[in-house]
Order: sequence, then structure tokens, then C-alpha cells
Amino acid sequence: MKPRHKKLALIALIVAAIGVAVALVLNAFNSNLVFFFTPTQVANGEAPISRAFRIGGLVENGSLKRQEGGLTVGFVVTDTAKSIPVSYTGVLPDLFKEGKGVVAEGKLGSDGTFTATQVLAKHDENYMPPEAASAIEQAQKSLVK
Amino acid sequence: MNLYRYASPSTFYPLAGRLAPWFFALAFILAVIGLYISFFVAPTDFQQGEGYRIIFIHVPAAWMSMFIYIVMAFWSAIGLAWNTRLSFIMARALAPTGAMFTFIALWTGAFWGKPMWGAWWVWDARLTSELILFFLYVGVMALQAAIDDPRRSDRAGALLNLVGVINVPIIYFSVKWWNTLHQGSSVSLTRAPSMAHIMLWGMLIMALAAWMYAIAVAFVRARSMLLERERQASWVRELPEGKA
Amino acid sequence: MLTANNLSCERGERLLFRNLNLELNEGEALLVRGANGHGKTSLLRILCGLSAPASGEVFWCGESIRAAKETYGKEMAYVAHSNGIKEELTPLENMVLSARLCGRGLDMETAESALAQLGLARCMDLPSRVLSFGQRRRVTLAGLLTAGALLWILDEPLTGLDVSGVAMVEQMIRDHVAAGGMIIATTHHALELGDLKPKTLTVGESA
Amino acid sequence: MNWGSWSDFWQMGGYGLYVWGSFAMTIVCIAGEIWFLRRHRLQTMQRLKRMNAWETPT
Amino acid sequence: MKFLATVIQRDILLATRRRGDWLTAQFFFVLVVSMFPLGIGPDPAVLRMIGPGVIWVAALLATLLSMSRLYADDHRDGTLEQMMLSPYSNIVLALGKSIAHWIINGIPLLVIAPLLGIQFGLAGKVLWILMLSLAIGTPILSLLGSIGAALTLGLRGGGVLITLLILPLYVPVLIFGAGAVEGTLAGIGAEANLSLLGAFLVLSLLLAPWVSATALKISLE
Repeated sequence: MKPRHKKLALIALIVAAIGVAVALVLNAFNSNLVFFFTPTQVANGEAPISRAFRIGGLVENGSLKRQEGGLTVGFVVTDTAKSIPVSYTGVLPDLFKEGKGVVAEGKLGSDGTFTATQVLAKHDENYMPPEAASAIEQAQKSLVK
Repeated sequence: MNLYRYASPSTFYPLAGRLAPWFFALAFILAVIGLYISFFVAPTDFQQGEGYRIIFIHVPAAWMSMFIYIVMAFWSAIGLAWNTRLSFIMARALAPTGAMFTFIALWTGAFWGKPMWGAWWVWDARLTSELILFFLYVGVMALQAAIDDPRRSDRAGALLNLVGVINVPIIYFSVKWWNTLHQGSSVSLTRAPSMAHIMLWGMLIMALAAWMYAIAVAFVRARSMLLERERQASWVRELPEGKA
Repeated sequence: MLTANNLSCERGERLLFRNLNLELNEGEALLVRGANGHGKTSLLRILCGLSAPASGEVFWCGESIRAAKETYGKEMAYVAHSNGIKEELTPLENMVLSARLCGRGLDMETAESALAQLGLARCMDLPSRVLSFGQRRRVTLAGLLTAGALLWILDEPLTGLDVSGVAMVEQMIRDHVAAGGMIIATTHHALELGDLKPKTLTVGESA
Repeated sequence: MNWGSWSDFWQMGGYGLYVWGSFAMTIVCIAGEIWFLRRHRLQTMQRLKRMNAWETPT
Repeated sequence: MKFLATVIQRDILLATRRRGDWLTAQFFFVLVVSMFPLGIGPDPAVLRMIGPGVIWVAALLATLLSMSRLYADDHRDGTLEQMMLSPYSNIVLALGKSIAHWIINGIPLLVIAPLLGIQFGLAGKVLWILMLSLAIGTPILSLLGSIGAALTLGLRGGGVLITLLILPLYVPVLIFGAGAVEGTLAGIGAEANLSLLGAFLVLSLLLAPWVSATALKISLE
């Protein structure tokens, strides 16, 4: 009997340990553990203050402004709920477009503007010929109407 | 019993020798078809223009890097459980190819990331865990190379493989679990692929070519290892290769 | 008590021995013979459970020693090439510690008398670092006396011992077997064992 | 057919460096692996022959 | 249970007899961390930014430095074989050796770390989080490192090899450990990182001794 009890106790211990580990992992994923923060998180004060971090979201349509004669650009990053203005001096990646995904690294100023030191384009996992893409776009527009 | 017969080196050696050229041929044909589709049939992408064509090697290489590790771990587990020499040899024969595909996945990823994202490298979860996979491959090979006794070397490497296999699901699911810069997977079992069909076909054919190549190379390497290991055995001495 | 069926052993690419069978009962001794590199030490390591044979199995009281680690570990004592002595500790500490690691208590008097019996009365409290090789060998053998094990597996127990040491080991072996113990030993020297007629086993002839 | 001319093909819509850089490295890796594999096999074979010749005196 | 206690006591006793070796790893830790301000310059903002990472990386390296000798000494004088033959499970042996390693090498790191943190301009709550993250993280380092030590037992160049094998496995500990401290510095809390570290600790407590015991068996054959 005794070795059997030992075995049962061992199994119980293992199950309990795995349970604890899973609970801890789930707890971690409820909090934020991320490559970038969304504008909503920034607005809720979950992002670091006075330290470099990354924000991610979509470039708001019609928000891209280039300063004349320089490489400085301004645009707004949004996650449709909240949005944050970003200014950046440098070369933008090819995939940087209004309405597309972007991840910017930099600091949040006291005026609420995010000064980026690096801008990365985040593209989605869709690949298709341009005709197909425009067809889908048309279809979505007609659905919205 | 029958299985044991195939697991015996003296049966495997000639069998692998006969099969390897076929796999090489298949790999070559598939690669030619795949490359033709990649460059001449698949259309330009709506977002990334022609730059997306890196996908035709990046994704197959990344798949192979993870898949080969899993296969290696599988053979390692079999070897440790049943003490079959051939499975250790298979695990060893796969490691360099796996490391090569991991390197290709990292390299092509960098060459794809630079124009599209705007950076050669970022430390997000997907990229970091793939880099760790590369280190794991190198670590296993270094450990096996450092141990002289073949039996210990096989088993120690196998154990390390099994420890490292935890990393594979982390790589695969990293894009789901964390906000990464890397896009999600285009191909998934649970939903329709988010790719135009012809692009998908090109990618799948290239992946198949990579498979065939990996199998062929593993066979050839396993054969060389067997010759080295078992040069005392009578079946090796009777091989025509050994005759002067 | 101890049986081994069909053992074979490979080292590197070499087959050291194949289809080796042996049986040993209480009050019996077995001398393992064979030239250098023919697998004497490998056989002993298989018999004590440190390495696994390429085929075959070792049984203790009918149970495989891999399954019976708990009982076998208590009833078997192994003296290897290396002494298993910590240089930082004194012989006394070494003995007490290794007894505790095997789940036995060992009081000081028993340990001291065992050490004294092996002629180490003067260096019990010196760190083992300062002892000569032969003296360290004696500490290991003193551990054997207090281990209370039924089966002794001795790998070249005479290495480094002087004439009186050799005689002492021979006496220990005779006493142990006379008391119903079992011994498996390898040695290059001829052992003077009196009435005791050990079995012998030669390994590595087939190679 | 996507390409009007060979130079179009090599330029890859401006991504020539990246696309060809990736493919070139892949080819280098595969060619290297096959070369190493061949060499390893030939070496093993040679050693085997030498051993056989030595052990079976003719 | 008694066996576990004996193994731990034994290693601690041996460490007290060999204080020179024991101090080397701690000095290494202090020295590596202190090199960074000298190499990078005394700008407090920069130092505060790199502090957690530097301390964690140094802790990793210091652990690895002492790790390669975890089983090697016992292997050389034959005591490891004797312990493997004892009537108790080798898993308990590996667990005991790892715990002893943590007590001997991990706990001193925890104690020194806040002092080094002050060098890097960390203060108050951040120091506590640093200690907490090291308290959860260093046992993982000892447990995982024991696998590497067992695998490389008796190999030439084992010290370098163990680094190559084990550092990749240490990466998550580094990321979450340093992440917890940086999260506190940045004002977004350390909870997520600390609980991941905790999960990792539980899992490695469960698996690492078992793997180490298997590795020991393979290496001793």
C-alpha cells in the first residue's frame, strides 16, 4: 500500500504544480506583456512614463502630414477607440501607408505627442494580387453602404 | 519483429541508398516547379509588390526549422525509450539540415523585414524564439561533437533535444500570444488561408521540395554516419563501397 | 541471490563481451579475470547498476536491479577505482557522510573502530587531502566494514596497498564470505584466501 | 507572365537586393551542405577502404 | 526527504571548506557589474536604463561559472558514483544538488544585487523588485544549469560547452527577470513578468531534476 500512496501523492503534487504554473501564465497574459502598447493602453496610463516604449496601431486615414523641406512627418496612430499623434524624423518604410498597421518606438511627451525614434510597418498576413485586393475593398464598401 | 528488421542498420543502409536519389530528384523537380510559380506565375502582391516573393523560401524554411526539430525530438525520444541505434543516427543526421533551415529563415526574414518593416531585426517574440532555436541546434551539435563515446553522445544529445522541444510551440504561437511585429500565420488548419491560391500553391510546393531535400540529405548523412560507426561490423565490410 | 542473464557490453564500437551469465549465492565469492581493456570494470559497473548492458539484465533476489534500487542500494557496496573520498573532509566525516547518504546512521565509535582496524587511528581527524593514496584506499575499505552490505563489488581493491594492507583485505574477504556475504572482485594480484575457493569468470575471450 | 524584360526581372520592382539576397544565401547554404555531405561520404569511404586493405592482406 | 537534506548539507559543508572557490563566483558577479559604468560612462539616466539588464546578465554568467563544477568535483573523486548507487532516487539527488547550488551561489547574489543596483541609481521599490525577481529567477538558473552540468560531465572544454547549451534556455529567465525590474522602473508594474517567472520556476522544479538525473545516468555510463 505504501508505495502506492507515495505514487498518488507524487501525481497529486505534479498536477498541483502544473495547475499553479498554468494559473500564473494566465495571470501574466491578463496583464500586459507586449512588444508594443495600443493607444487605448497609453490613454489609460498603462504605458511607461518618461521612458522609451513602442506603440502600435493603424495610421489614421488623412492624418499624414509632411513638413516641407524636411524628413519630419506627423501622423496619428489609432486603434479606433483612442488615437495618439506621432512625430518622426527619418525615412519611413515602404509599407507605411494610411490605414495600415504601424509600430513606433519613442517617448511620450508632456503634450501628449509621441516622438518616435524608429517607425516600423506592421503588415498583415494577407497576400493577393492588387486586382483581388481592390475587389475585396469594393465589396466591403458596398457592404458598408 | 518486422519493424526491427527495418530498424537494423544493415537493412536501412542499402534502402536509404536506393531512396535518396529519388528524393533528390523529387526535390529538384518540385523546386523548379515551385520557383517557376514563384517568379513567373504568382502575381504581384497588393501591399508589398515584388518584395513579397521572399515568402516562397522564408516560410518553407521557417516551417522546416521547427518541423525538423520536432522530428529530431521524436527520434530522440524513440531512441531513449527503446535504445534503437538507428533512431539516434536519424536524429543526428537531421540536426545540421535543421540548423541550416533555421539560418535561412533568419536570413531571409532579415532581408524581408528591412524593406517592409524598416528594420533588419527586431527583438519581438517570434524572432527571438527562432534565434533561440538556432542556438539550440548549434548547442546539440556542439555537445555531440564534444563527446567521444558514441553511445553517450547519442543519448546526451537526444536528451537535450527533448528539453529544447519546448521552444517550438513558443515560436509557433508567439504571434498569437504576444503583440509582435511579425504578422500572423497565413496558413492555418482552422480557417481558410489568407493568401491568393496561386501564391499559396507556390509556397506549398516549395515547402514540399524542402521536405524532399531534407529527407534526401538526412538519408545520405545517416549512411555516412553508419559507415563510420559500424566499420567493424561484418555487413559494412562486405559492402562493395569498402572494396579497394 | 544475484543472477545475470545474457549480458553483453559495448564500448565505443567494440563489443567487450557477449552472452555472459553468472549466478552468485550467499557465502560465495567470484573473481573476475581478464586482460586490460577487456571489460572487467564495465562488467562490475553493470552489476552494480551504474551502467546499462547493451543486452541482458541483472537480477537481485529475482527482481531486476533497475526496479529494486531501494533494496539493492542498501545491500550492495561498490568500491570503484576512485576512492569516493572527499579531500576536504576528514576520514571520519567521510565515513559518517557516506553512511547517511545510504540511509544508515553511523555512530562515532563504530566509525572510529573501523578506521582503527584498518590502521588509520592516527589520521582520523586530518583532512583526507594530506593522506597518501594507500591510506585513502583504506578509508574506503573501512567504509565497507561499516556498510553492512551483503554483496561487495570490489574493483581492484588492492591498488596502492602495502603488504599489510593486502593481508588485511584478504582477511576482510575471508571473514565476509564466512559470515555468509557475497563478493565479486577483480584483481591483478593473486589473492591468498586460505580455504575459500572463489568461482572465477574470465571476460573478453570471445573478442 | 509578370516581367517585360530581364532587367525587370532582376530589379524585382525595386526589391532586387532583398529578393536576390535571400535566394542567393539559400542557394549558397544548400550547395555548401551538399558539398560537405559529399566530402564526408568520400572521406568515410576512403577510410573504410584503407581499413579493409590493411586487415585483409592480399 | 532525509536524503535530500543530507545532500544539501553535504554540499554546504564542502563549500564552507573551500571558501576560495565559493567567493570567486561572487566576486565575478560584482566585478562584471562594476565594469559597465566604467565602460559606458557615468550618465545616471543611461545607467538606470541598463542597470536591471546588466545585473541580470551578470547573474546568469556568475551562475554558469559556478555551475560547471556542480557535479564535476564529485565525479572526479568518485563520490558521485557512490551517491548514484545509494538506495534513493537520483532525481532527489539532482534536486538536492540544485537546491544546494542555489543556497551557496544564488542567495549571495540576491544579497549583493541591491548594493550593485544602487551603483546604477536604482532605488526604493525597484530594488525590492530586483531582489524579488532574482529570488524567483536564480533557483531556475540553478535547476536548468544542473542539466547542462550533468550533460557535460567530464568533457574537455565543459565550461564553454555548458554556456553554449544552457544560455539559450536561460533567455526566458533573463527576459522576464529584467523585464520585471524595467516594468517597475517604467511604472507599468512587474506582475506579469513575475508571474511568468513563477510559472517557469514551478515547471523547472518539476522537470529539471528529472532531466538532470537522466543526464547524469547517461554521462556516467
